[in-house]
Amino acid sequence: MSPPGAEWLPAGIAGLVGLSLAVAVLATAWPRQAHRIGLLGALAVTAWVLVLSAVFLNAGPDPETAATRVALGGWEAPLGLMLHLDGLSVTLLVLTAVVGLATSLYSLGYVHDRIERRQFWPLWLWLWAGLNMLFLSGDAFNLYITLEVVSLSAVALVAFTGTAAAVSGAVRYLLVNILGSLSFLMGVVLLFGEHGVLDLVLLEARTEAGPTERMAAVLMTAGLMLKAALFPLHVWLAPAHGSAPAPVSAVLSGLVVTGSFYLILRLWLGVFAPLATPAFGILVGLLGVGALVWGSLQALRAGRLKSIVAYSTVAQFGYLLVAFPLMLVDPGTWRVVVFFTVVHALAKASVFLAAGTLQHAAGHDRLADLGDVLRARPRMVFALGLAGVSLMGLPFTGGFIAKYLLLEAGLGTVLAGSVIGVLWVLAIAGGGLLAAAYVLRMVAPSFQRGRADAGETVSLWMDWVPLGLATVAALAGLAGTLTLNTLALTPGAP
Amino acid sequence: MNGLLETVAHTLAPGLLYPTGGAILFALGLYGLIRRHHLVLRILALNIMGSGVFMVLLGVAARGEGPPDPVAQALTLTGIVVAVSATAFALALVVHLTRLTGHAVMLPGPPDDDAPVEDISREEHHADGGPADRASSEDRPA
Amino acid sequence: MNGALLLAVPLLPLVLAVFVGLRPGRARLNRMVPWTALPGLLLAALAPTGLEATFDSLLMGTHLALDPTGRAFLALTAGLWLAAGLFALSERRDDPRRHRFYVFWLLALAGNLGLILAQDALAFYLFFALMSLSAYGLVVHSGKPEAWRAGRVYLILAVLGEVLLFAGLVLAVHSAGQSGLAAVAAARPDGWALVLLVLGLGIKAGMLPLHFWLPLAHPAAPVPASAVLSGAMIKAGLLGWMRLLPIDAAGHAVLGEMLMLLGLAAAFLGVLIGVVQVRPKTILAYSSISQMGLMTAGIGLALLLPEARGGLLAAVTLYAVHHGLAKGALFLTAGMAGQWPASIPGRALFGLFTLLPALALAGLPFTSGALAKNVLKGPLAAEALPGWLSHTELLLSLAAAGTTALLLRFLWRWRTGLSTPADGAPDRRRWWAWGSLAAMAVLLPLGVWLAGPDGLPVTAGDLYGLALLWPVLLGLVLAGITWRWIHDRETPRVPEGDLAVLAEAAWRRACRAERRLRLPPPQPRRMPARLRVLRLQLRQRLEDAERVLTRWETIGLLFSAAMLGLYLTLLAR
Amino acid sequence: MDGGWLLLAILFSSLGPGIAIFFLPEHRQGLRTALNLGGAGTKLALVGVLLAGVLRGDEYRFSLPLMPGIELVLAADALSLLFASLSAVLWFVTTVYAIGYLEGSPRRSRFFGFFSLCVSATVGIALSGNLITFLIFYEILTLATWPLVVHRGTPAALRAGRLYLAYTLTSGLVLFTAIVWLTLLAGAEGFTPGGYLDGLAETHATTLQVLFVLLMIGFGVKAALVPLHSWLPIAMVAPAPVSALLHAVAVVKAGAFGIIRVVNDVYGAELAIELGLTAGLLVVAAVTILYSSIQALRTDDLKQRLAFSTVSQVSYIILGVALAGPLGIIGGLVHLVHQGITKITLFFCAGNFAETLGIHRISELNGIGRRMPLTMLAFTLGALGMIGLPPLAGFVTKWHLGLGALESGMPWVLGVLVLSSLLNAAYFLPPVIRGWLGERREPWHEPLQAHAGPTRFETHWMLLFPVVFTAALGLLVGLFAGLGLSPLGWVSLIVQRDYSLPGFGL
Repeated sequence: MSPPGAEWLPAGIAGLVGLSLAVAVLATAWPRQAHRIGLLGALAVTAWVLVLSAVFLNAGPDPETAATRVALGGWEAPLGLMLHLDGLSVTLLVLTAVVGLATSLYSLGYVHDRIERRQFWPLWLWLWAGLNMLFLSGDAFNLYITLEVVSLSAVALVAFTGTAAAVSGAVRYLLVNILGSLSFLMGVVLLFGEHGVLDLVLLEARTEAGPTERMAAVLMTAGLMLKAALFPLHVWLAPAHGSAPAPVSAVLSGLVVTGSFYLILRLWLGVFAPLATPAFGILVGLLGVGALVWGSLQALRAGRLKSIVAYSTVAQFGYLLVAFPLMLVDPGTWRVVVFFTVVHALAKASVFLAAGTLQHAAGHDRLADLGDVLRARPRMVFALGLAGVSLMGLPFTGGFIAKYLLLEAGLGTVLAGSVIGVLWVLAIAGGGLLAAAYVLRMVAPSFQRGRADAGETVSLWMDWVPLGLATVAALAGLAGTLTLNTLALTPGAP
Repeated sequence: MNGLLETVAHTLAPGLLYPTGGAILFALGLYGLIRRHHLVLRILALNIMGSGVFMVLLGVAARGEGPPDPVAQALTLTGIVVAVSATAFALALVVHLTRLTGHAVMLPGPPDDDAPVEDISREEHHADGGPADRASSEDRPA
Repeated sequence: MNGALLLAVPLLPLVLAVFVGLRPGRARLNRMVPWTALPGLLLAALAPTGLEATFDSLLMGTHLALDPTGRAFLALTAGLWLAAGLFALSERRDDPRRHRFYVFWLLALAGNLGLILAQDALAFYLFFALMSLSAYGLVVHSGKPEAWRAGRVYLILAVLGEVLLFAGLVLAVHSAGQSGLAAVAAARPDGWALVLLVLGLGIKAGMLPLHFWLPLAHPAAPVPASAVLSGAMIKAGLLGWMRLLPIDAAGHAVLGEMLMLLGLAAAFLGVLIGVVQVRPKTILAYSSISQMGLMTAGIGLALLLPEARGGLLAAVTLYAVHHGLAKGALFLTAGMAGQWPASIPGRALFGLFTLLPALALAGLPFTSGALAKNVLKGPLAAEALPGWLSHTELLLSLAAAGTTALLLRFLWRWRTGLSTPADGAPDRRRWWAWGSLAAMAVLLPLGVWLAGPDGLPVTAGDLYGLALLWPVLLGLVLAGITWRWIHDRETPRVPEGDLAVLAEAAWRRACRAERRLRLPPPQPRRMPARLRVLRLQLRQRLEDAERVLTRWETIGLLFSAAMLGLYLTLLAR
Repeated sequence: MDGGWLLLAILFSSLGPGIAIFFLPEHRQGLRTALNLGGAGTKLALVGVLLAGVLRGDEYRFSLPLMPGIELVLAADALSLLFASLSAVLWFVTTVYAIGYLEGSPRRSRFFGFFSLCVSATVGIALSGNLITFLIFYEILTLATWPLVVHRGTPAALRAGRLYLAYTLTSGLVLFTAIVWLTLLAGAEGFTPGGYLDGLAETHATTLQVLFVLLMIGFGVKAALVPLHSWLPIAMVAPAPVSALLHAVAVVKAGAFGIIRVVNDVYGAELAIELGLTAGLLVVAAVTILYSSIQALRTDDLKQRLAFSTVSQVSYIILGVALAGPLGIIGGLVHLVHQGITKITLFFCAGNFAETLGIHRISELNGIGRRMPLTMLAFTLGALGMIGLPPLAGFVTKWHLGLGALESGMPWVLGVLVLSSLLNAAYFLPPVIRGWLGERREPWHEPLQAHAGPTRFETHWMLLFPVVFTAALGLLVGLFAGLGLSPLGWVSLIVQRDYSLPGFGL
């Protein structure tokens, strides 16, 4: 007997997809009203997601049957497209909603020009809809489609300022993305050829460690690594995120990259789980260490505020890779990884928004000449600092909890007798110091002596949203238990 | 020429022909994407990769006796649609970029972030890596 | 009688010190300064024996009491401070910074009175420290270079004494298990504890070889300050010994012999070095060293002859009182040099007051000195001490002869500085203070003889006795010889503060060595230039590397490499 | 749980105002002052209530689940109250002082915001009931202090800040790792007198030793143990109230308190002795005491000399803890309070000299006693207290440390005490002597008069009151150490209550 509200879940899921698509379509149809539609839509979608997750948590009883699956148009798998809702997707949906809402509010202030508005809102709403579908779809090919939707709208958003740098960044972003999607698609095709089904659950049931699976795993993983800007395939990220308008960078670093990583995680938790070998874990872990070091060093080198933040994304994703070998030892670690991505997304988005405000006020984001504005805008510095603390993984933020759990897992492997575990522990611990170093770079100028000049006036939204989001990121620490318990409601995953 | 192809086709089992061909196309496309500097060529390279994937997919559809698998064909069609739209979008971007910078090559990568974006002349010979740039110079629009 | 009075005695000067400090230059306050010693005197005179009080909340429990020894020392200390204070009032009359002098004066006074009443280690240490450190202010008051030098030496030795005493007390209290002085002494401190206590207190008592602050501090300090320093404060070390050393039925032969040795050595060396000094107050300082040597020897005797310890301790006490008063009077004498009266009777009185304390110290019959020496030698006649100690009595007499010579030397040097005051009017206050102290030279023995305090068998015979005469005569002869022998000159043959000179030389050499090491001062330093250049180069390298990664060739290569690597690792089972 | 709210209230009594102050516009001075003093006062009152409650024997505990199996625990035992009340009292004073000190200087909202944050973190440290909670507040303290260190914004200040972060963050990381490791081994236990690791003693002896070293490194940086002390003297560029906060109320104390907690409430003195950990700690503390005293002798800069003296004085606390006998622990714990009171006095005085007469070097102090008698008197009391002369606070400590050393059978520690007292005298007496007895020829130049105008007292009353207050406090806690409510009395109570273990009879 399912608890009250459970019967509403399927409708809720389908409704969410429908709603987000509808908003996007409407905004595209009436660009004149795009921002109003966008705002209302953002509120509606957020509310919907929150209600949905509440119902889910209330209904989701034991991890085995927690997932709710909806067949679109009544076509069951293998023919039909399945929507798939479980703890993992709920968590990411909520994350998307929070960041999305914040970004929308911020954009109200940031995108003021009428023309820009018409271009921005539809694209952004498409992106959001794509993300929602990505997290909901339980079908390999469908995942490819949603990935494409997300990347195309993201690319468009990157290019939308229209400067040479932006467009060029967008082109590189696009080409890399298509490359990634194609190799992902190739993998999908191979799997389909082997088993004749696309539905992840069915695939998971059928896969065993065969050559084709291995080939598919390699193709899909590599493609997704490219899309998730995992070291050393990260080079497209800095120019794209650096030259995109602030809200877009926020969404890209916060959500889009996370989306790709979500897919990697999803696949390796389910379909490819039997393929994993210790050597594989170590390789990924080493890539992670490389990401941590390289990204941080580049962040310490970069001269522009937004590129620093972009590189810090590269570095932070290193943690996720480092967590892979830990997952092989203690499968439960994957929940920590997801929690980490959530916290990171929140923090990173707020940093980007703050950076956007500063850039808008100063007219540029060259760190060297940013001191005056930083001094005049303590609120932004505070947001930068607060989110930065979360990135460093210091208390009392979500970052700290995530770091704690990661470190716990790492030490667990060491105590379990793995020698290379020491490396993972060192990386997890030391990454915080590097993060501290580049966060300090961003914040320190505001403490230097010198004249303060607020620069361009910015709207109220731009002034307060970053701080608000940063606060959320900081307080996410309190949601640690809740998140982990929600994630526990994921069938199949350990 | 045709004869040769047919002999190849007959010698190779159909089950193996399509995957192999697809893989080859995929690899070729990747190579083109890497080596070519004119953006249009790169987009074409990507399309070649795409058709490689679809070729494999069709091979899957054609596998076994009887009528081909409708699902696979449906997937192929969808995939093509997506690919076409992506290509169109990419081309639009390239056109825009060419309007802005006067040539259809990419600006250099991240490390330019201290340099003003407008003057790409300084970075130009860096663009996508030194000497290769010379190769790309002749396929710029005159 | 309420025990709280005991607390009031040291408290009164403290309170006044605060007021004088906060309201400098209030004539009325200044006039009260000497009289803060009066309660001590009254207490010594009137308080019933066994008066005591315990204050648990003060420090870690404070115990004050008045015992016979304490009574004698209290009387001496309070009286001397009172007289010297009165002297100071007029002597400091036109000193612009006199209130500063008075503050330190009052603090030292409080300490000196308190340590006599203190019956537990903490309180004793507290008042002892208060006295020693405040006395520094008196030593350097004049602000002359020689005063600073003397002050430095004094302070270093005082602080050293403090910490040694502290360590000794900690050890002793730990082994005793409680902090009462009586209990500590009863637990017979030994080993390190004993050494530390002897040294820590010995510095104050001018014990060889830690005596050398005296000949520097006394001449540097203002006259009344030297009077109390030499008369009362150095007795604190003595009192400490009497309270803390294991002077009981068992005795302590080793320590006793050691103290005898040091004491007698001090007695003679003090004379020898003192004789060749030129400045009156320096000569007096050396005389103090030699006299303290005699008292040290007395303590040693008490340790060697346990059964006679009662009499000996009483004798040492008596000697301390006698010496304190006489020496105080002599220092005031040095301060009276500018008061040479014009009138004949005045001059007679002046001469009398000058000679009395001197003769007393020399031990002329019917003076306090005679009584003290006799009482001290009392037990010796009976006892036969082992080894060289059997000649103790003779040695004591010889020391007395030396003292005579030394004092004659003092008077000789002092007389040259005599002058009549500008206005010719005698300074009454100085005369009273001086005279009363000088008079004690004959009044004290009378008092003791009439109302002999308990534990002090005084017979009339102790007041005279020809045994005392020959040392004095010998001293006169010696003085004559030295007169012939010393061709007087303005710089002493042995520099003032003999050992201090060596110590200072050593210190200077150490400082020079330290400077030669050229250790960097602990300052924050900037990152060295080389590192900064290196950092810039690293930045450039990183930039180039990232540019290489950005090439499409690299991307494709890495992409394929990634696929290959993944595949291989997946194969590795 | 009912008592838990009191703990939260104590925490928020400074956190709330602090956050409010951040968003105050610069010119709302009145409101800011009101918030500051209000917060400080409230905290003081609440701590008083808590004190009474704990004396009554009530249980106060607040816990909040952070992660599965990991809780944020606030609890009030006698020891935590010792630290809490110390920081509460001193914070009140420091706030008054800071208001006076920063009068008319820019960016005060930022300053006081972080200032309050610091103190909230400190109180959190005091009240934290397990290692993880401790770590959380400890790191918050690190972050909240940095803006204060660099407040002046000069290149030197920023350099000092960078160094400070480099040291503290690294050590924080070591601490973090160690704590996670310990928690993996022993579970997330709360602090328990006598420690909770006895079970692991024979199985994991080596691991425990390694962990102890890691923990000591973690805390040692803030506690400024040689050779981890370099940041402290350099952090002197900060304004005087901050130095006071760093040295007396918050940072250094947090480190020392952490060491106390680890030795007594995590490992337990007996286990620590058994594993031979206290001996090592003892040696490190002794070296620190002597080395930093010598360094202090070699600087002419007043504040820097004070900084080095802090380094050596804080090690007294650790020395006492490492002696691991009741008397030693009493000495260490009571010095936690005494050093705080004394050192804050000294820093206030140094600040007054700098603010009022622009004097920073000891060689310039000649004759200042006549210009600023009260401040100089306070300085004298503080200096003598540091040397350890009765009846001042420092003496009580030294006396107990000495007895404790003998009690634990380590007489050489007494030698260390003697040496360090000599050194203390050597570097603290000269400024005192110059101040009172030195002669100054040229007239004073008075920056304060320049911007604040003439004052009735020797300096601004908000600068004068705290100095006099803390100096008097330093005198009283020593003089009336015998009282039950004195720090000594309270500490003895703690030791009786918490550490009366077998073989530990008082």
